[in-house]
Amino acid sequence: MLAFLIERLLQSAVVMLAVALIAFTLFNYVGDPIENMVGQDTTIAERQQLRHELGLDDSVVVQFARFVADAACGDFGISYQQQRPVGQIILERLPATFELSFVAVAMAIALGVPMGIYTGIHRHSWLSHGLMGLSLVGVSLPTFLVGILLILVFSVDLGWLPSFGRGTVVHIGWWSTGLLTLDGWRAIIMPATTLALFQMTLIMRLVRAEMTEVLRTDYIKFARARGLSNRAIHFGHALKNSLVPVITITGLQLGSVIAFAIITETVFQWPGMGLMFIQAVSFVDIPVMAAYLMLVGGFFVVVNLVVDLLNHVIDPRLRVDRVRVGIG
Amino acid sequence: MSSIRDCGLTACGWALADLVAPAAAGRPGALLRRIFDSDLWWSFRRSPVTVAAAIVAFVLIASSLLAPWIAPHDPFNLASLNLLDAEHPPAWLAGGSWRFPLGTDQEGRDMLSAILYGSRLSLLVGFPAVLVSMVLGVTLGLVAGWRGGLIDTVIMRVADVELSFPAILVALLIDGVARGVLPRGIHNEIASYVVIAAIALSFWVHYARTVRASTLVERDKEYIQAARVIGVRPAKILFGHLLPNVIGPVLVVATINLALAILTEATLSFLGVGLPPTRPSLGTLIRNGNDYLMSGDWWISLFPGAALAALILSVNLLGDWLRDAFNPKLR
Amino acid sequence: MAKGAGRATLYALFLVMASATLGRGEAATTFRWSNDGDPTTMDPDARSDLFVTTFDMNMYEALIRRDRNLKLEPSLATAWSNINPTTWRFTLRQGVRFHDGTPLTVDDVIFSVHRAAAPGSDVASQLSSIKEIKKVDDRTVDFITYGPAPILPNYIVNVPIMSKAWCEAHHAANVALGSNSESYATNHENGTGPFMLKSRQPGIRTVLVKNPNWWGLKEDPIDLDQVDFIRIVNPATRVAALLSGEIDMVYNVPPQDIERLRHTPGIKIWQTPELRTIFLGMDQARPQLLESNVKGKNPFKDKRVREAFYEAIDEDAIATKVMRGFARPTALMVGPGITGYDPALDKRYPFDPDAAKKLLAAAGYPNGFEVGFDCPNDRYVNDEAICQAVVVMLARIGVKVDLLAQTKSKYFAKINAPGFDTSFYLLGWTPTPLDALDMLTNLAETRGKGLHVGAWNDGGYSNPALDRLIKEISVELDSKKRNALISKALSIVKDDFAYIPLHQQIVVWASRDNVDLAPMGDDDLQLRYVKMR
Amino acid sequence: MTEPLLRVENLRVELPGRRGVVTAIDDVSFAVAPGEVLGIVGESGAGKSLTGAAIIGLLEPPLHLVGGRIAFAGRRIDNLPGEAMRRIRGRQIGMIFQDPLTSLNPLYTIGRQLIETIRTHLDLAPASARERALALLHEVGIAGAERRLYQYPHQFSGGMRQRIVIALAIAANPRLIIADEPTTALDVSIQAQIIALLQRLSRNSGAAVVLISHDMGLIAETAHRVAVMYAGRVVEIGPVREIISHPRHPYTRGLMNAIPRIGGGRDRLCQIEGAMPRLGEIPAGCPFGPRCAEASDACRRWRPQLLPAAGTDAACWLYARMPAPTGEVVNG
Repeated sequence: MLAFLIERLLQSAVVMLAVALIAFTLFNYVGDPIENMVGQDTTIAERQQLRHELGLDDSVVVQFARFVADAACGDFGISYQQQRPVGQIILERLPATFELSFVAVAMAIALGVPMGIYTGIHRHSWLSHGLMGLSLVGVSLPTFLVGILLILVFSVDLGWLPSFGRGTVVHIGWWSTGLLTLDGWRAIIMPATTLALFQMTLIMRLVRAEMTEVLRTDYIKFARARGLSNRAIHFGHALKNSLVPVITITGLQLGSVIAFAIITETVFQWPGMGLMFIQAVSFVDIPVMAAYLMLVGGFFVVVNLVVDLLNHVIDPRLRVDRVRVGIG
Repeated sequence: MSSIRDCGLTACGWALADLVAPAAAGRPGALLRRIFDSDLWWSFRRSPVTVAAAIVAFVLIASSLLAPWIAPHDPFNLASLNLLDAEHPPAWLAGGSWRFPLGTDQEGRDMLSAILYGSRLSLLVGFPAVLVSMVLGVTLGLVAGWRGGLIDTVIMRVADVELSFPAILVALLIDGVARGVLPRGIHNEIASYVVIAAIALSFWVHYARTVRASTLVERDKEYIQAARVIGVRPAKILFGHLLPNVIGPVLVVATINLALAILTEATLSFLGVGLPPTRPSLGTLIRNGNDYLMSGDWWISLFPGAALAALILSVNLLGDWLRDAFNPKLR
Repeated sequence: MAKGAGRATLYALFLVMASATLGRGEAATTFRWSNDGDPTTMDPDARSDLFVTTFDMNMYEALIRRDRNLKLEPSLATAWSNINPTTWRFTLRQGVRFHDGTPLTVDDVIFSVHRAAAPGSDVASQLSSIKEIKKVDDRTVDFITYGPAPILPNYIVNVPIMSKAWCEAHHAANVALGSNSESYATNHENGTGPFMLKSRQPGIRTVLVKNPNWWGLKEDPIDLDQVDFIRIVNPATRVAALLSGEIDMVYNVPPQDIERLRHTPGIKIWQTPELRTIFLGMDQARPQLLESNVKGKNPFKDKRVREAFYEAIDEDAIATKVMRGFARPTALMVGPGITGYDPALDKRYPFDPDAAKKLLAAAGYPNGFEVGFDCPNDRYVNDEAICQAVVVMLARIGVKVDLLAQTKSKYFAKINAPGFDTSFYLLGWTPTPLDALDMLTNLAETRGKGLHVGAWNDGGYSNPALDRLIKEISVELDSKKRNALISKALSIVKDDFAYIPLHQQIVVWASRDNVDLAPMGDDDLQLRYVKMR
Repeated sequence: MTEPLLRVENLRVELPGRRGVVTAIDDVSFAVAPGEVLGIVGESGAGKSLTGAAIIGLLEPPLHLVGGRIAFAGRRIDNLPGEAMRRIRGRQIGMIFQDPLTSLNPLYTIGRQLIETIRTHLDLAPASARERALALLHEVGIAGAERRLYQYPHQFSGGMRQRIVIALAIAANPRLIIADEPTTALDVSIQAQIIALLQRLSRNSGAAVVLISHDMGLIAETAHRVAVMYAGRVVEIGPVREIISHPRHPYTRGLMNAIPRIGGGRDRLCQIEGAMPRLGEIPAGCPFGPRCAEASDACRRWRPQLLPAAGTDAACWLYARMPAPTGEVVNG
């Protein structure tokens, strides 16, 4: 198993390098940062001088090499927009996005799995059809529309929840958390719900699809013949067998959580990395964008690794196969 | 158990063959009778929800594809727009007029026609994007799961790289290249292909990962080894025997990705890399309308939103029925 | 983790939680305001756009400042005069202290001017007319200019005075723009202004507090104890925050929501014409347009085509429908409040599509032609909507316009120097010194080597007679004669259809009804004027 | 005759399908005494497995019980509410399925599945449940139970897995075991061991066994009494000796002749022409009529009941001493 881990970590390094290279070739299509860094009165000569100073007129390969060399020793350069070290900005914004995504995914699983099980077991009950229909509405409305509607109802009309921001935040070392204050929880409810809606629907439908198939298998029939309780059969035997594809897709969907986080954070002004990235794209803040993509690339490799490991933990057959076939 | 799965293909193969065979024999009348007599139609008729979904989907898709003929106005013909009729409320509200049954948007486009034209654009981008990403993703997933070893590693690591680029950035890249290479005029024509490519390139990964996971499990099942033993070509095994047994979750992801594709197109259009602003798609209508929610012009955003919701709802419900109907194990 | 340790950390977390929720008591009067842009730097010389300038100039001050009617009034300098054509003498106010307590001296003034003129500083280009600055005594300082500089005070308004000792101590002697080390001045300040920086979360929230020993407290008693600036990018969320009472004022109000806000109880709308003029430009330099189906010649070189485009655009419809009444149609490239603006000339040529069609036919384009149109979609108020309206109007006279709306960084990179890669474009211009000369040199003068000369003349308009007139204006000291020359220049630009001016936006702020503000033409929110009941 | 452990009377199970309702099990009756092994034999599709499923109450919708009574140890169990029936399953009636490869949950160790079943029915602490599990494994002949308790099903051979299935089925000492084709998926040598195991367990615990199989040879060696089913009905039932040596019902006779005998002639095996009718197309009168050489007019018109036929009961007019009941046509 250790060899497998080392192998995957090496691969993740390659992935992050590939991400950085593609990101850099991308940046000269996104626009020219100099425009945003200087006012309308700065002369052309000054702009050229600034471009030279930032090394933007070097070839892409040179810029990439410089970036990787610096990144290797933890220096992600200075943000063009905020004139501050990128590393520092990311450390400030990481906890916000992490907490939002964590609460959203937890909410999606906590609601999605039971609903998936229920609709899987009682396929034709009216409640199942209701749940299936309702969940679809959540998916088909765009995130930004759902967000705004929630704000309209709960902030403007009812005034229960704050319409933006993260509420009071408690600093523990460099990590800032909103989960320790009531105000923080009030602020996270709406963004997390908006983010969770899409995931919940997907998880529910997947669990339903898998559950329906698993409930038809012989070992479930035999379990029933042995007089095991419904609860043991549904939540024990059946659920565990449905989990393999669900875990793969949920792990995968963490990606779309990050993609949707960009939109959700913009709508709720959530000070996370998504908001930072969108502003960096419109400002063409190359160091910030490059650092973000590298981080997300690394994050995905870790998520995929965890998903593969989870699958092995859950499905012993994979474990044995791994030894025999040496799966990459 | 394995025997049941083995006939997975034959069952749905049978259903299809059952439908097609007589037509091939040159008796179309028989085909119709065959259809209405087959098991599929029977299971279709039995669930009212699916029938309703099918009707809604048919009406929406048909009306959007026939938009040029049935829409009261042509929202893409800029000369016909008159700025002074901007932001009319729906006809039944005060200040509304029946010339614009669902009101007009901020540029004077009639909402009803804009929704019809817009959903046509969204469908012409959404469906192909999902199809391309599904075909690409499933194929690579099967190959990765089946061969294992180096190929599997390469495909999965390419997937990781792909995953870390949100669709927005992929579109920026493709758009930038397209804009650089192609002269200005042509760019607008291929704008929709750029968007389809961008969405497909960032969605195939979903299918690839799912199919790979399932393939790993199915690969050692007896019905696959049986097929191998009797010398069936690997491609036939993959697509003939293995695919039907992993298609369940893929269909779930596909129907939901349709919604995602349409919304991603809207985000790309906003960033100026999607479809040209003068020809708004359904997603773009919703996004533009979004800024007007606060100003009381709720219809600019809500009507297209409702249209999109109905479309996705019906397509997904149909998807559910189709998956259950074609899955012999559930019959 | 041993059992005991687990329980200990739990208690610790609990205590932290309790204290966090309690410690939120409100300060005396707090003014919470929001905008989509963020004050990216506290370094007044490094600022790059109008909003950052406004924000920083509540902490820093210049020798001269503008009052609520945009008139120049004494600030750190009590008096100033043009003792000879090339020398301006300023007398320094006494007893002024920086926020860290150190007194303000003439050396600080000289240091600040040199810092502002150094490369990397955004203000440098405005001080190009200064040859040198000399200390006369502890109270007075002389600015020597290359030639007569009638509007130097207008530029001095933008030169923030910093503490020489403080800057050198924190090695922020020059602006850190572009260097790869973070400058201390970016997130800290030591100005003389009415407000001091308390805390800063870049891109999220910046908090200022009242400067108790500000020199100007007598004339302008400060009503606010703390000012919370909270950034909210999404327009709908920003308006929602105002409606739900979480913030007291919105600086950049989306025009489509103004009607509803006006009629919402508890909300007040403030408006005043802004100094930025929105206009359309045309490429008149290239022999053949980059993005058009007309080959072998450039239609925009023909005055009749430019006039046809001008008369095809119904600016009133744009002002009422697109800008919802929050725009002042204009015939000139500068608006009221700018020195040299001449109301007599401010009559637009009539909107007449038929005449436009005839002009196009006369110019040899009976059924119009195709042309590319560049537009930003997130720079000016409703910029993309204006462009789409223009596209629709031009389509009616047969001109097929291919609109490319992009985010501002891509847009400016395309149309500005050095490439000027555009045929037809929309742009906005605010003359920083609030004087028409600034517009004429940057936009109307033929592109040349000198600083500013036609720097933003993306269309490449060139009129030798106008160039000579502009040179005269820049050295004319008598303001009456100078204004007459400016009017002549403005009428040349107008009648030659060098540009198609559209409108000046109207600055609109929205606030709770218990707030009192002083909206200013240059969109400058001076917190000293803000009162809360 | 002691009170029968299991009494099934006029069992009727229907399947609503597209073309109307189909009768899957039609008027089946039989009884099983404690400790007795009743074989149920017949072609596949004759309703053997359905009968087993009906007894233990595991008919999968849309199949459902329409008529008849099932009594277990004197108490009716066909109309029990779900929860009560659940308590009987595994505790009173154990069931063994055909394919060991898929009868065990692939993701749980066999130990966990055993202990779970034991603790569901017997009020045992985990430790003693584990002892019982080890004892069960030993009893069904799995060596090194201590080590193998925490292995996964895919780490066992087909034969071993069937032994585990049996261990699971008898975990709570049920008084009746329904074995639905327990050896079909196994090769012959393992079959013999499994059957011997079943017989030993039944003898030791006094549990009755309902052995469902299409393998006449197997039934002949194992069962005390045999019921022959055809098209959802019992056509003949009686002691195994009688059924084997001189079968009464023509169908049973055909079945017996179809079994190759060691030392029998080399010529072709004799075959029963035609095929069993599908459930939807059962002819009027005797279902075997069309394939029966001795079919008479009565056979084609009236459906025969199980009538005593010297040693066994057979549903065939050949053995009806009295004239066929007048006029009344009972159609399946």
